[in-house]
Parts: sequence; C-alpha cells; structure tokens
Amino acid sequence: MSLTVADGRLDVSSLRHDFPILGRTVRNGNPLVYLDSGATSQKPVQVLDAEREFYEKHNAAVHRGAHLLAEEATDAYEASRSTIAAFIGASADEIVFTKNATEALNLVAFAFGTATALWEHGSGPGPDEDRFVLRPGDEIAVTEFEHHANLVPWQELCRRTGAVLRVITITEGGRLDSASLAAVICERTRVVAFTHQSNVLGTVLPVDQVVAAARAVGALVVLDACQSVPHQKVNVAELGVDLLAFSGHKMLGPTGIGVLWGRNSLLNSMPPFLTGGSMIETVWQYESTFAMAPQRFEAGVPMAAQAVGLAAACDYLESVGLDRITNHEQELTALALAELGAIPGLRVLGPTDTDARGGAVAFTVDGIHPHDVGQLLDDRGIAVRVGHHCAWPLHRRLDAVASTRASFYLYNEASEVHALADGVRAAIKYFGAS
Amino acid sequence: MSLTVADGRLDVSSLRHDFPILGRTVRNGNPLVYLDSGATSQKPVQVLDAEREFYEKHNAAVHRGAHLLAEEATDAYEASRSTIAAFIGASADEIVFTKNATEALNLVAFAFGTATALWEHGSGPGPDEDRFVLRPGDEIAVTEFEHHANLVPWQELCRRTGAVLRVITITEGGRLDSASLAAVICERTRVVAFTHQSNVLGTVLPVDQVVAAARAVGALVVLDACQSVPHQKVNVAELGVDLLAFSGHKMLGPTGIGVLWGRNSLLNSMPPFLTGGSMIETVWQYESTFAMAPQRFEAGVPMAAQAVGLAAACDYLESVGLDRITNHEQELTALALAELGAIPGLRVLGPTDTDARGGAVAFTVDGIHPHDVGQLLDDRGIAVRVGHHCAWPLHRRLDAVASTRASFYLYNEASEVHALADGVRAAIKYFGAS
Amino acid sequence: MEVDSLYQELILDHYKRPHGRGLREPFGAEVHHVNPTCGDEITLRVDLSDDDVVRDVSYDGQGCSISQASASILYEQVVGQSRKDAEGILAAFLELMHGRGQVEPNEEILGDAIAFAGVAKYPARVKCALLSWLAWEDAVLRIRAERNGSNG
Amino acid sequence: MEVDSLYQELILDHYKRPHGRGLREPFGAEVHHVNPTCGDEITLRVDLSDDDVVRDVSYDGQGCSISQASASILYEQVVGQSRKDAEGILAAFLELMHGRGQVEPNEEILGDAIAFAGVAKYPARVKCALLSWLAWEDAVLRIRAERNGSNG
Ligand SMILES: Cc1ncc(COP(=O)(O)O)c(C=O)c1O
Ligand SMILES: Cc1ncc(COP(=O)(O)O)c(C=O)c1O
Ligand code: FES
Ligand code: FES
Repeated sequence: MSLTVADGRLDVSSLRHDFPILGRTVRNGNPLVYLDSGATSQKPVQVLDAEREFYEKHNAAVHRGAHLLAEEATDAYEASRSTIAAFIGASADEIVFTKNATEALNLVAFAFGTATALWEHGSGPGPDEDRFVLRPGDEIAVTEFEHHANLVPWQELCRRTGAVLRVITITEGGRLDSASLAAVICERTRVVAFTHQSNVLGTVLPVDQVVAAARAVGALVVLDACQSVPHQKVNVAELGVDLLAFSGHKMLGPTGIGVLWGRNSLLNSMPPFLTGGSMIETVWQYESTFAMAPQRFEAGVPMAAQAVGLAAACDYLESVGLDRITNHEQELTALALAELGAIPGLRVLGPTDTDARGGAVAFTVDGIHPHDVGQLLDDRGIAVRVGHHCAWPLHRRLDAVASTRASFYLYNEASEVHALADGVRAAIKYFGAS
Repeated sequence: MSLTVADGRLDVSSLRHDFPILGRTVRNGNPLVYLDSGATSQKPVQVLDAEREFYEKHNAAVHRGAHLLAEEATDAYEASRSTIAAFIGASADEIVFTKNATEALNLVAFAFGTATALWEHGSGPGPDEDRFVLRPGDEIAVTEFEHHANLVPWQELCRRTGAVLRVITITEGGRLDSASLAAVICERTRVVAFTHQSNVLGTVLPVDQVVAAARAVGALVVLDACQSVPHQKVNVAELGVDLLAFSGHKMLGPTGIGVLWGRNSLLNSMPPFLTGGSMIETVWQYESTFAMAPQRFEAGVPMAAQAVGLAAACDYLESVGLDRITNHEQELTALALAELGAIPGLRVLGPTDTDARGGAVAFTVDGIHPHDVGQLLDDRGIAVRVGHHCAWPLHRRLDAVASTRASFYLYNEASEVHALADGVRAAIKYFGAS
Repeated sequence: MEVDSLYQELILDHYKRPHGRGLREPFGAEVHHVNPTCGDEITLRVDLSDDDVVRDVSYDGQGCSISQASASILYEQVVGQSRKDAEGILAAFLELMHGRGQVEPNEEILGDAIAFAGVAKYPARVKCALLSWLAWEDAVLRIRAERNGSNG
Repeated sequence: MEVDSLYQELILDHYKRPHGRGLREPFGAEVHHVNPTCGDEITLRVDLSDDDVVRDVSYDGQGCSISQASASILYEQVVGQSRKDAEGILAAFLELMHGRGQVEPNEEILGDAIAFAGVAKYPARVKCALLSWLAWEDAVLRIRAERNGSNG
C-alpha cells in the first residue's frame, strides 16, 4: 500500500478506495460526505476481508477446543490480542476484550461494586481486592467533559454503594480547570475517571496533571480513550494511567468489540465481572475460582471474528501511520475552525485553535436548532451528528441544549470541510436566520 | 433456495455449499468433519454477505444520528430485532441484544444484585424493581445440568447478596429428577434458572413441569435456551418462562451477539445493567433516568452488523425449516447412539434414545482419556469437543472427569457419523485399550 | 431539495410564529417531556372542561423547527375540540408519523397537521413531531386519572 | 499419521507404565494443580534436601496420556538432580513447549523430555505437558519460601 504522497502527507484520495461506503451517493444523488467518525468510523476492505477469512477458514469456539480449527481460531484470536496490545504499547496479557468501551468502563465500575458487596456481606473479597472496596465517605471523581459512558456507570456505582460523586469543572475556554482539579481530588478520592479527548469539544486533557493529582492521594486513574486511540499514537506506558478503555468501531474496526487495558497485576486484583465459561479456574456446584486476567474478564464465547477485524484495523492504521493521521486531522480541524468561525452567528464550542485539540468540531448557530442544521447538511449528503452527543451535562454547562458536530478521520478531505461550511451557510439562508 | 429433496428431508449436500469452511481440508489433507456445532456453528455465505453489505453500504452509529446512513443503519438494526423476535414468537420490544448468552444471563443475575444493593443502601429501587430485591433467606434454584454460564453468575450473586443457592439433581438416566424439583422449590425460591437442553447430555428438560413448580411459589423462571433455539422451533409464548437467553454464534450467526428475551413489562421493571450512551432518558451531572426496554439494556454503540448477520441466520434457518432441521438431527443422533453404543468400552453419557433429546452425544471410553480420543479424531479431520464442556459439576455428578462430545447440525451427514465411529474404534486400537 | 418535503411552508411559518405558546392558567395538568436523543424539552398544560372539551393547551420549551411547529399546530387543532375528537386527531397523527411515508393522510381529520406527512419519511424527526402530542396525551390521561381518583 | 509426532513411543510407554507415581513421605511441600480446560488434576509432592537436592517427586492424579507421561518423565529427569539443574531442565522444557515446534530441543539438558517436542505443535496439549512441571515449580517455590520464612 502506498498511502502517502511525495511530501509524506496522506494520499487521501487513494486510501478512500479502501472504503467502499465512501463511494456511495446519498440523498439527492449527492456523494457521501462522512463527517461523523466521532460516532463511528467507516471500515476498509482489509478489515472486512480479515473477518470474512476468519469465518470462511478458521471459525471455531476459541479456548474451548482441541481440534485444528479450534487451535487456529484461538491462535487468530490471541494473535489479534497481541497486535492490539502492541498498537497501544502494551503486552497481550493486559488486554481484555469487551463488546464496546461502555462495557469496559462498566467492568471497572462493577469491580468496585462487587468488591464492596462482597465486603458488606462478609463473603470476601480477597486481600488483593481490598483496593476496590468503597467505604462510607469514599469519593469518585469525574469531569464535566465526560461522555455518558464514563459518567452514568459511576453515578450508578455511587447509588449502589453510598460513595459520593465529585465533578471537576471546565473553564470557559473548554479546558480542564486546574483549580477545580486541585479542589476536588482529596484523600477520600478513590477513583479519578476522565476522558482523554472530549468527543464534543475536541479538547485533549492534560493526562499527566490529572495522574499526578490522583497519584498524590492514591486514587485509581481510569482513562476513557475512545477519542484518542483512533486518532493519535497512544502509549499506555507513557500515560501513567491505571486503566484505559476504547472501542473498535471508532478506529476502523468492526462493531461489537471494545478494549479494556490494565496492568496484569491490577487486572488480577479485580473481582470478575461477567461470569460463566472460559473465565473459570475450577467450578464446583456451589462455588468457583477464577482464571487470571485477561481470561477472567472474558466469559462465554468471545467476539473472535471482531478481534481479528480490529487487529486488521490496527495494522491498517499503522501502515498509514498514526502521526500522519494526526497531522492530517489537524489540518482539517484548523480549516474547519477557520471556515466555520468566519460564519456570522456560528459559535464553536470549546477551543478555537488546534492546540491540544482533536478533530471534533461542535457548534451552534444562532436561531437555528442543531438538528435543523444537520438536516440541511444531510440533504446535501453531509453526515454530521446532532444532539448532545451523549454528553448532556457538558452541553448544559455550555448553555447549549444541543449542538451540531463534525468530526474528521483519515479519509476526509479539505473539500469536505468546504462543503460543510457551504452547507451551514445555506442552512442559515434557508431558515432565514441571523 | 431449494434445500430439501423430494421427500421433504434436507438436501444436506446442497446446503453444505453455503458453508465455505466445510469445503476445507484439515490435518493430513482430510476433509473437515465438523461435529462441534454445540460449541459454535459454522456460517453460511448469506450471513457473511449480510454483514458485509451492512458495512459497505449502511454503516453508521445506530440510534445516534439523523443523517441518511444513521437512519439506514438504525433501520437495519431494528429490522433485525423484529426478525429475530419473530423467530422465537416474540415481539421486537422483548428482545435485548447482548454480546453472548453469557452476558444475557449475567444481566438477569445483576438485575437482582443491583436491586438488592439499591435496597440495602436506601437509594431505591423503585416499586417495580422490588421483585428483584433479594432478602436474607431468599433462595435461587438451578439444576445439575447447568453450563457454567447459568451457574457461576448465580453463585456469584449469592456471594454478593447472601442469598442461598439450591440445586435440583438429575437421575441416573440423565433426566431431571422430579422429586428433587419438588423438594428444592419452596416459598423462599425467588428464581429458577435452568437449561432447555443440556449441552452435554442432549437432554431436553420438561419446561412446563419446572414452570409449574416455579409459578406455584411465584419464582421467576430463567431459561438457558442456547442449545434449543438453534435446533428446534422455540416459541416463547408457549414456553411460559419469564426470561430466556441464547447466543447468535451457535445458530449460524456471527460471533459477538446474544439475545435476552423477556416480556417488555418485566424488562422495564428490571434495573439497568451496563449504563452509558443510548440507554438513558435524561442525564444530569449527578443522576440519570433510563430509557424503556430494550434500549435500557443496550448501552453504548451496539453490535449492529452482528444483529444484521443474526437476522440473516434466522432467515436462513426459516428457509431451511426448523422442523426439518430437528428431524435431520434426530436421525443423526439415533445413528450416533447406535453406532457409538455398539463400541465395547464406550459409555454414552445421558439418555441413550432420542426421546426428548437433542443432538449432543458425549461419551467416555474405558482406559482412554477424552482428550486423547479427540486428538485421534482430529488427526482424521473430525472436530469434536473434549473436556467438561463448561459443565464441570455435571461431569463430577456423572463420575467423569471429562468426556468427548460430538454435536450435530443441519450441515452434518450420516457419513460423518460413520467416520466418527470409525475414528473412535481406531483410537481404541491406537492406545491398545480394552 | 428533498428536504422541502420535510420543511413545508406551513411548518416553517408555525416555527417562526408559533401559536398558543406560553404557559397559561387555568390547567388540569402540567407535564414535562424530554426527547432523550437531542435533549429538547416541552412543558405543556391542558385545561379540560368538565364536559370534556379541550379549553386550552399552553406550552413552553425548546426544540427544533419540527417540534416547535408541531406544538403550535397541536394547539391549533385540538383547542376547542371535544376530548374524543382531539384523541381522534392524535390517533390519526400517530398513524401518519409511524407510517414511514406510506400512510395517506386524512386531511379532514388532521387539518393543518397533514403538513407533517413529509416528516414520516425522516425517522429521526418523528420524535420531534410527536414530542408535544405525546405530552398532550399524557396530560389528558393525568387529568382523567385524577378525576377518576377523586370520584372513586 | 501426523499425530505420531505427538504420541511418541516413549510418551505412550510412560503413559502406560508411569514411573514414580503415588504419593510418598517425606516431602517439603504438596501442591494441587488443575487444568481448567479439561478438569484434570495432579497432586504433587517434592522432597528437597537441605543442600538443595531433589530427593523425591511423588504424584497422583488423573489426566490424559500427555499429562501422565509428562509427570512420569518429570520424575525421571529431576529426581537426584540439584535444584539448580532441575530448574534448568524446567526452563528448557518450558522453552520447548512454548516454541510452537520452532525451538530445537537440547537433548543434553532435556534427556527423555525431548520426546515432548511434538507436543509444542499442538497448542491445546501444551497445558497437558506442563501440568506436572508447573506443579513441581510451585512446590519448590513453596519449600523455599517456607525456609526463608523460618530463617528470617
Ligand atoms: C447450554 C449453554 N448455555 C450457555 C452457553 C454460553 O453461551 P455463550 O458462550 O455464547 O455465551 C452455552 C455455550 O457455550 C451453552 O451450551
Ligand atoms: C468519549 C467517549 N467515551 C465513550 C464512548 C462510548 O463508546 P461505545 O459506545 O463504543 O461503548 C464514546 C463513543 O460513543 C466516546 O466518544
Ligand atoms: S431535535 Fe429535539 S425535538 Fe427535534
Ligand atoms: S487433557 Fe487434561 S491434562 Fe491433558
């Protein structure tokens, strides 16, 4: 594959051929302009082929059979784990497959819930698990940026255990408020769960700052990396967080697979979540013991084909080059910020420069509801997301009921940003606003 | 498709062409004889094509967008739900998609865990959820047949809540023991969780008898239908159970999808399990309210492509005809019971006739470990499962550490049963046993 | 543009100049409904006379053009009607909205609400059109439940 | 048959006539290991002299031909060796087993255990071959931990 042009930049028009859906026309025969990769990405044929080859040649229940197909399927599944691990600078035994990032984050919240329930009922937990027991007065900290997937599980955990939820606020400019960070994190803080990159504002959070604050009080650090892993080189060894979650479908992979990363020793100190086949060590009629991580967290027949597809997605991203992708997205983002920012009555939410900022550009337009803006764009074949993007409290904080969001990926082109800006101007005209 | 021959029976040799993997050769150039469908089934091209078409034409995040692709993806996902619902005689709002049956069963166990924790912490649950609160002395009943997926979640629930696990035993012949059923189910029983068809013995359990006993004491009935839905016509309206779980990958569908069925009103009375995007009604910074079922249980971007694939699998099974499949499997099972039963030193576990018995035939051979039997079969291209098949307590009950299991599906042929029996005889000769 | 079938002239008019907007007294019940996918909300009051005539529907809230116009047309169509007739309009409106563009709208029953026929072809907007109507249904149910409660 | 590379003559011999089987006294530690995928178990005792010589390895349990033969060969190879040398054999055996058939076995170190070279090509059987060896490693660790504990 040669996916770059002479000056080392992405050869977008070539790589677009790998994505059959991008050749589609949509409403009114318009070519598809897909600016909704923040919700889910499109898939290259390489990923679809890898999945299909698994099904047509090697399909069997992994970790459950001794025949040749079962061996091959298990090998394919575990090799995928290694590939995905390497993609984020981890080792294979630190990678747990889940159905999406949401399950991965819930897994962590439930580890606390389970350890606490076992403690309350005197039926455990083991000494290792003590770290996950929440006692009266214990606190959990999140930020105002959070996607519902990294907020509601903690709200619910608090309801189930009596722990207290604390919220680190953001500044007017859409950055993490350091003063609030300092004020919220305290000796009672047991977990700090936050997003690496806001799926609404694009803001990249200062991970080291949060990690330092959490470390100082011995709190566990959980990072929602859904919007970072697909778009920039993420290396878990450098980040310094304890646990990290992301989804396959946002990074060219199939639907139905997500990842939880954690150091193996930490994962092994967590009580199991879903229980059943393949995650056990011994099962007796009335009690069981459990396998080591990652198997401990992978109950039942897993999404093997999807793991193979996600590994193919990692290979694809590597072959294109993560740095190139990041640069390319930055260019598009800068262009979008400039073009959209120049439209009267349009307000970009969050940072308006590309400093520590990814390629999600959410905005509101005076006098026109985001959904109506999105509808007019859709009519021109431009797919954006409208609504609160699963970050409702953040929108309230920004005094916006909802917003229109464009988000970029490796296959987007500058012409698509122009089309977006044209569409927004046309919408303003259509509704006779401003 | 014409998948039957003149006398209304399956045209197996034709339909095998739909399964590319069955054309494969394995060890020593032997054609694959796949007798491990009890672990996971193979996939017809119709299923693979449906998934691929979704990705290549309609892929978008479902229930999250307003653009055309998002509409199409949502339509495809919800149409799949309707197809799968109809397949088991249910309506669409009774179908929750999970990653596998194991998650579906855990979802139910966690509904009890969560309701109980909320009750203990005075933070709910609502009046509807009271049915799911476990109080001291409450009991949960399972049977000795259970797969770990329908046993360990209940063991763990008991550890977390203090509820007591009770076990309904089986008879020497591998049937449910009615006397034990009567003895175990009592006023304290809150849940009866049992398997429709044993994945080891093939035994089909008397659902109405268990339902009657459970109804008499007001216990909730949870059916593990993993081994029935793929192989016989299952109609939830006729079964009379409250909740039912099965997996897509065992019924020609993709990996990474399972189903929980429950009446909509019952599902709505259960507290949520995984929380996050798309399962909410309103989200505030410190608390949230939740959507109605099935959305309430589908947090995060779902396995949309897999739902489309599973619907295609249902269509395929319908087009072949469930009754024909059941009959075909019964013929193979009868043949296997006869051929294997005639081998000296071979002991078939469970019922030895095809009465209320599906197509899983597990056996032991005197003096040869099941894994060694399986290895010799594998060497001839015959894929069977060896071990405890995630039913370890059942194996202990049968005084077998492990067993070798052959399991049949629509694409298996009588010649493959002969090959199996030949292979077992050869293994006996190889190891010089008996 | 295809989208013109969605944004009928009449819808845009009602959106820009909504009828009956604002919360008024008296009322039998007030409800608050939210559209979870976009976050839009409506507060809606219904005043039902003792002989079951819809005397007033007053509302406030935020939302897209479709939801705002829909509330305005709801007001137009049901105020002054008997509850029975208003429920007939609701039923016809629901059928139209869930018809995916396949249902022939009945202008006699629906009046101006037939302008929403095009919305049915945009599944993501159906919820917008229904927000106020379902709030109205809920409010009426509550009034009747309360009456039955105090009767029984 | 391909499978003959797995079931070497020597393995079948040890399987049919295991050496050193049965639990014996004295012993420094007894461990119980289980193979979760098949349910097979081994109970294994190690007797380590004060000057770190493996005086005895005794065991009991159930399992497949590979696991039984492997325990028998473990007994043959390590009894009478210094702990250090025995650990060297274990290391070489682990390397061989995890080598997927790509590692050249060192007969000088492994002795009869090289018969297991073919097992490495059957990933599902590697656990069988390792069951007794990992039990042995665990038992030795426990003995040493106990000694250190009573020393310190
Ligand atoms: C009877 C039974 N229950 C539950 C399961 C678990 O299904 P899954 O592994 O797809 O979650 C299986 C299959 O593994 C089964 O056979
Ligand atoms: C920041 C962030 N966190 C979490 C999620 C949840 O991911 P998923 O829906 O794949 O579970 C998303 C995407 O929806 C996201 O953007
Ligand atoms: S977008 Fe919220 S009601 Fe229309
Ligand atoms: S099959 Fe159990 S140890 Fe080999």
